[in-house]
Amino acid sequence: MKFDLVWLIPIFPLAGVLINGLLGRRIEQKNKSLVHWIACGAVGLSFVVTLGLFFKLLGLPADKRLYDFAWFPWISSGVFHVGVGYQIDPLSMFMCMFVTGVGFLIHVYSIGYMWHDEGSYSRYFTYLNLFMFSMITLVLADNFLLMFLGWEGVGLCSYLLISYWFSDLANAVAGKKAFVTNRVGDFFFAVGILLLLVHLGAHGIWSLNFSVVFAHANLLSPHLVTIICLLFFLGCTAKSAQIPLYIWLPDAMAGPTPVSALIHAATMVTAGVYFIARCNVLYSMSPFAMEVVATVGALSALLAASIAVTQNDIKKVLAYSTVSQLGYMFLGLGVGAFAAGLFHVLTHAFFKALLFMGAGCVIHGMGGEQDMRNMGGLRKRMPVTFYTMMIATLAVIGFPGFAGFFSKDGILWETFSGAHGSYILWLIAVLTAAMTAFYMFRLIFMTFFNECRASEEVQKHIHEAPKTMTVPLMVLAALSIFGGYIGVPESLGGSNLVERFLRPVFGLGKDKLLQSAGGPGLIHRAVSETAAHQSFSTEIQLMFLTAMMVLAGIFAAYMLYMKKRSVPETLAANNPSFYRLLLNKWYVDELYEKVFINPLRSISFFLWKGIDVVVIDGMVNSTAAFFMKCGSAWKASQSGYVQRYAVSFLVGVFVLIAYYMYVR
Amino acid sequence: MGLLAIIICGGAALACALLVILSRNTVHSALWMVGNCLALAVLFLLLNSQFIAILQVIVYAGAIMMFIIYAIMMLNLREAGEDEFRKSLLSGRFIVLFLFMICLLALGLGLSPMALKGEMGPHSLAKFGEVNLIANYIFVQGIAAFELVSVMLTAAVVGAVFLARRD
Amino acid sequence: METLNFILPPSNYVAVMPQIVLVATALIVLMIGIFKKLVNASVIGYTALAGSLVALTCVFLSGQQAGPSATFAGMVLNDGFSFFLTLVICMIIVLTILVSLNYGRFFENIKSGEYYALVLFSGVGMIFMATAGNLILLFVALETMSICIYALTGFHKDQLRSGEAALKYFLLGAFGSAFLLYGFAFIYGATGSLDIIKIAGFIKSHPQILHFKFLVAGLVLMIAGIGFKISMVPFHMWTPDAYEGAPTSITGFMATGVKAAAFAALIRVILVPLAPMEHSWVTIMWVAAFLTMTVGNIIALVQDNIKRMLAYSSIAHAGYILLGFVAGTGLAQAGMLFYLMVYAFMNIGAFAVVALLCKKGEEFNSISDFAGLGFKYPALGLVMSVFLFSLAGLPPTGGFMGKFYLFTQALRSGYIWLVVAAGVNSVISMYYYLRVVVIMYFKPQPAENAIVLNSVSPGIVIALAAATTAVLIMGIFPSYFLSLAGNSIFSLM
Amino acid sequence: MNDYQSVYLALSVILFSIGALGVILRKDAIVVFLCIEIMLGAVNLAFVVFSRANQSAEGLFMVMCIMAVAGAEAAIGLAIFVLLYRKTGTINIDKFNLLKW
Repeated sequence: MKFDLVWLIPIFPLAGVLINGLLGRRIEQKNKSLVHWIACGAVGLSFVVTLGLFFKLLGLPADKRLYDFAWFPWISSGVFHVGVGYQIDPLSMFMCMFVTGVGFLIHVYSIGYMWHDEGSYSRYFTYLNLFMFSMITLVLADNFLLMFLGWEGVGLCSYLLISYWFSDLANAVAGKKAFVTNRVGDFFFAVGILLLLVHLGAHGIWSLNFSVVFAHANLLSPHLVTIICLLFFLGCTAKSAQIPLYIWLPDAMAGPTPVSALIHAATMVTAGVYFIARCNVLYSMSPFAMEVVATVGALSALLAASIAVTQNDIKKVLAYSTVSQLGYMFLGLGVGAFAAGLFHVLTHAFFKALLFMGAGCVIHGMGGEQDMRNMGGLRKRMPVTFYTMMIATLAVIGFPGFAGFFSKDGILWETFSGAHGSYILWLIAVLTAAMTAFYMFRLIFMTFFNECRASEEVQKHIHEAPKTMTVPLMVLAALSIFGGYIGVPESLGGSNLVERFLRPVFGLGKDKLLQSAGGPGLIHRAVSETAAHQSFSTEIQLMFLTAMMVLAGIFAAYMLYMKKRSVPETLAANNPSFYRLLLNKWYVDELYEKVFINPLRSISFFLWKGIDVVVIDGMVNSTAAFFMKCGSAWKASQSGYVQRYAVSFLVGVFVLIAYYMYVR
Repeated sequence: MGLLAIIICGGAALACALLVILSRNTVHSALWMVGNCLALAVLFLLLNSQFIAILQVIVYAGAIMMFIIYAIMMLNLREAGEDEFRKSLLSGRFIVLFLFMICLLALGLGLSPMALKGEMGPHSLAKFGEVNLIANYIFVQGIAAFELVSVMLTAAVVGAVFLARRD
Repeated sequence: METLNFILPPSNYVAVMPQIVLVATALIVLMIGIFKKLVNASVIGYTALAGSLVALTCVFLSGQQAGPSATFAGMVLNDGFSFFLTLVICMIIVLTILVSLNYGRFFENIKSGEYYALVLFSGVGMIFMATAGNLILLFVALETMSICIYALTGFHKDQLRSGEAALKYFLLGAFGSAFLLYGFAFIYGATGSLDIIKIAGFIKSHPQILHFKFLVAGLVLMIAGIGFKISMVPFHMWTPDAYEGAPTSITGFMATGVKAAAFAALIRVILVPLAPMEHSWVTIMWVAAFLTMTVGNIIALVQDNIKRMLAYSSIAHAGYILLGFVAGTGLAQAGMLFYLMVYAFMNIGAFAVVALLCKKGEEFNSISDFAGLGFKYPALGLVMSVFLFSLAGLPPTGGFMGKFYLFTQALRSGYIWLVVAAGVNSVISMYYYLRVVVIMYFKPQPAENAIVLNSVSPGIVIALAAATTAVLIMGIFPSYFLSLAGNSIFSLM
Repeated sequence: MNDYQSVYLALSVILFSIGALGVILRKDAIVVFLCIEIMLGAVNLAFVVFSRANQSAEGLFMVMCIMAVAGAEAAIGLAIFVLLYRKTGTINIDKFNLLKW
């Protein structure tokens, strides 16, 4: 398989979009199952192609793993050219692998989940395929602009899918919230791209290609790089739900559960992580920006975990957990552990998708119930769901031996020992790990153990999900266990394949890779390779400490939600203000409402009633009226008499000739 | 002598042209037009272009004008109501405009000196306008245009037959 | 008397293959028309379609030839510019025939052999106009095209409007070509040749000729004559009447093919031999561009007849294209060709949609009749919206990119106020284009006013799909087409 | 050599202008068409004059083409007039005023 076939990867989902989008309604009437065959088949083919290219990439020596496939020119305006092109390197293939793989599983799962839904089946799969197309474009693009197209595309699909059941007002509002929040971030992101273009253009580099930009990054002043990095990061906080723009993600759970699994857990929200990893050259030049990334990541992790502790909606808990885990990834990026952060992206995709899909099975089985206080005892009724979710939970809390353990450990260790790390951040991360264990087991205990608290009516209907839903669960469960073993750290006798695979893309490795591909050398102040492995024993001790914290978290959850189930209520009753603070998510939404939204709303109300209606509309309307009058008057010149037309012709000729003969 | 001939023939052409637009009867207009064609033919002869002069008489005066007169007869258009015509003549704004324009053009163009001569003149003045020269041009250099003229005439016939056909 | 012996000039018949094919097809179609009683009527249309497709294929095949060259003793130029325009014109012919195949159900006349033969003959004229290297051929080609179009305009013999349109177009067209000829005569008098390349050489070697009155008068009269065909203000008056009266399939043909050929002739004549006279014609073009787009847009604002509205809008588009002459950069001239191509697709598409609909078995033309169409025929509404968006110059359509290139280049050349005027004009035009979209989607369809579309043939579906795709592709991936246009302009120099 | 070319050209210009004047004054379509023919005649005169001055046959060939075109235009034009006359009984061009504004 040749690398030039990379265009096939995005083309399949696009074909799916076109077929289902244009003819979907007819196909659905004729044969409903054809719709999902097309959609799943498209993503499946993409996955197969990705797999082929991935193994071809593996077959190459590490310093030759860079291929830029320039497909066709897209925009050219003078010296500025942007093409549609795809870049194949370890990072993009790494992302593409799990995006298409997990995406395929979730497509399959969607068949079972959406089959009985009243909405338009083809519309759902069209959006889902469009999302896959955008996401693949995002990760494979070889320039900022094409990536931004994918970036906007995934945002659009997210919006469309959150408000998929748009007849319900709350869903529409949630979609709007996600859209507006993302717009805020995208604005800064776009400003960042423009700054980059303008300032590189000042040096004669009119290009937005990743390799060209990074090779010439040394031309930019350090302050400018910091500003650009921070603007990019602000964009990433919106897409990847970090402080301060995380508020849309929990509300985004209004969409169908497979959507939450695919977009709001496994793939789209990791776009920010991917982007910062892609721009590691720029970030390496700005230690301050790195610190900001790390701090924001750690704080988001802690904040989201603390909120998750009190939530009762099963999907909200998972949503906050996602925010928290994304915080870990940013923490990893911020301390310079790009590979570890991306490894966590991978494992997180497996177990978080699994958790959401499990939750989807539960919700499906309970007839749409999402409140955990009305669940319980589902262990017997839904064994597959229970066991797979249990595995995912152990993975997410970083239980030794499961996928999350290895990836989380990588981040924690780098935070502790890395050049940019600090003990405070490490402490926050470990505390968050304990809280994660607590709230995840709280979820498990409340959902699957004890007696069932649902009404009689609902209880009768509880059933295990169909095969199309459970098979993906099992696949992902296996991945949640074994997926971690590709990145076993060296301190535990592994060889950390992930880090080794990705190393060419990061830091100094990037330099060599570009040179071997014929590009110019990078001249940037790259961070030195992460600090030499001080001592494996320290790492193992820290691992042990973390594991202990996790166990403590599990134990606390066991005590509070299995043994003494009255305690949580008394706790809540004794500390009402604190409990309410957590339950209401630290009042962040309300704060935003007061500080940003209300003033903006009153300003815009004024602009609307005061400026727009009176001044602008008045101007526009009178201008329009003026031109209409002109038109009506002018129309009369078209009198219908052919000789008047001839006169007009003659006058034109006469004026021109007289001007040129006698005036000039 | 030459100038006198030019003035006589040119005056005849101009007079015929004016009479074309001034006569009330359409048939008269057409006949004055024939006169104009003949006067032009004499002018062509004075310019040593015998072949063109012959064509002018045969094709223009002979064929096209007869065709037009035939059409006038067929449509039975002797007397068109020309009241507005008189009125607009009296109002005179067009006349004023046009006399002005004619003066300007005649002064500006007609009486301005000729250009530098073209450098393609091995032929003597006497041979200019002979059928040899023209035929050579038509069938050697102008073959593409000549062929396209045939296409154009075919198209014109097809279109005219379709439009005028009674069905 | 010496005997005549002609040595035919070396002629590259491959270069004129599309024209030969079109003429042959026209003659075959005429023959079939004679035996109308014996064969199915649709055979005529499909023969014409097949012939035009063969011609299109010939264009593609001959397009690979290397380097610009002249054949037929310099009468026919075979360069990138000819290739580009021949391609565009052949596509216009194919689309027109596809539209006509369906439009024939309104009017029996359209099904006749004469109709298709005239369309093909005028196509031959258009192609020769775009490829002519000699003003004689240019004039004969222009007349071939015009005479066919005069007849086609009057093709609805049972409608007085059609005849009236033909009368007006014919009288003004003949009047205009007299001026064009006078212009040619003066250019001939000034430079001693009618061959474009020789004229260019003469002007280059005798720069003092540039201020010579004959040449200036020739330039002005010639711009007036060709400006008549591209409906440049103030030579535009025939446009709305002729467009409205003509059969809708022909209106699309006139609006695109005639304009493309006339612009090709203007570009060839202005930019090759008369480029040194830039200081003279830029002023004309400046004023003409401004007037043309303003007059077209403002009068289009108050139209209720869709064909008439599109006619005025086509005047306005000619104004936008004229900006390319004003800007004068190579990219701007490429932008003109790019715009011509987009314009061909979007305009013929819009007219095809109009030709497709009927009301109580009759053609209708009122914009208000479009009410509710967007929901009754979603695909048709979508397609029409794409064309209208493109005409209005909204992204991501080709119309936007065309305007973008022309406006930015004019700006770069320093014509700020002209570009401001063009921008204001675009905003005005948005109003009347989007009004149609609004009516299609936001006005309910009145019960008694049932617009229907019946007997949709696969041909028209292909035509509409192709035009829509082309408009969108040219909007999203403009570089390929721009570089094609740029190469063709480059080969002209 | 330069025998009275200015006179010929002035004649041609005046003839052309008279033709144009007729086009915008006369209401009878056939006379309007005749006036267009007068204009073409003036153009022919100019071409012959220039052709002789330039000593080239190009202009003469152009004149022939113009004659052919005049013939073709006459055919189409008269067909249109006949068509309209059958419908309305007149070819006064001011009577054809359906299409306007």
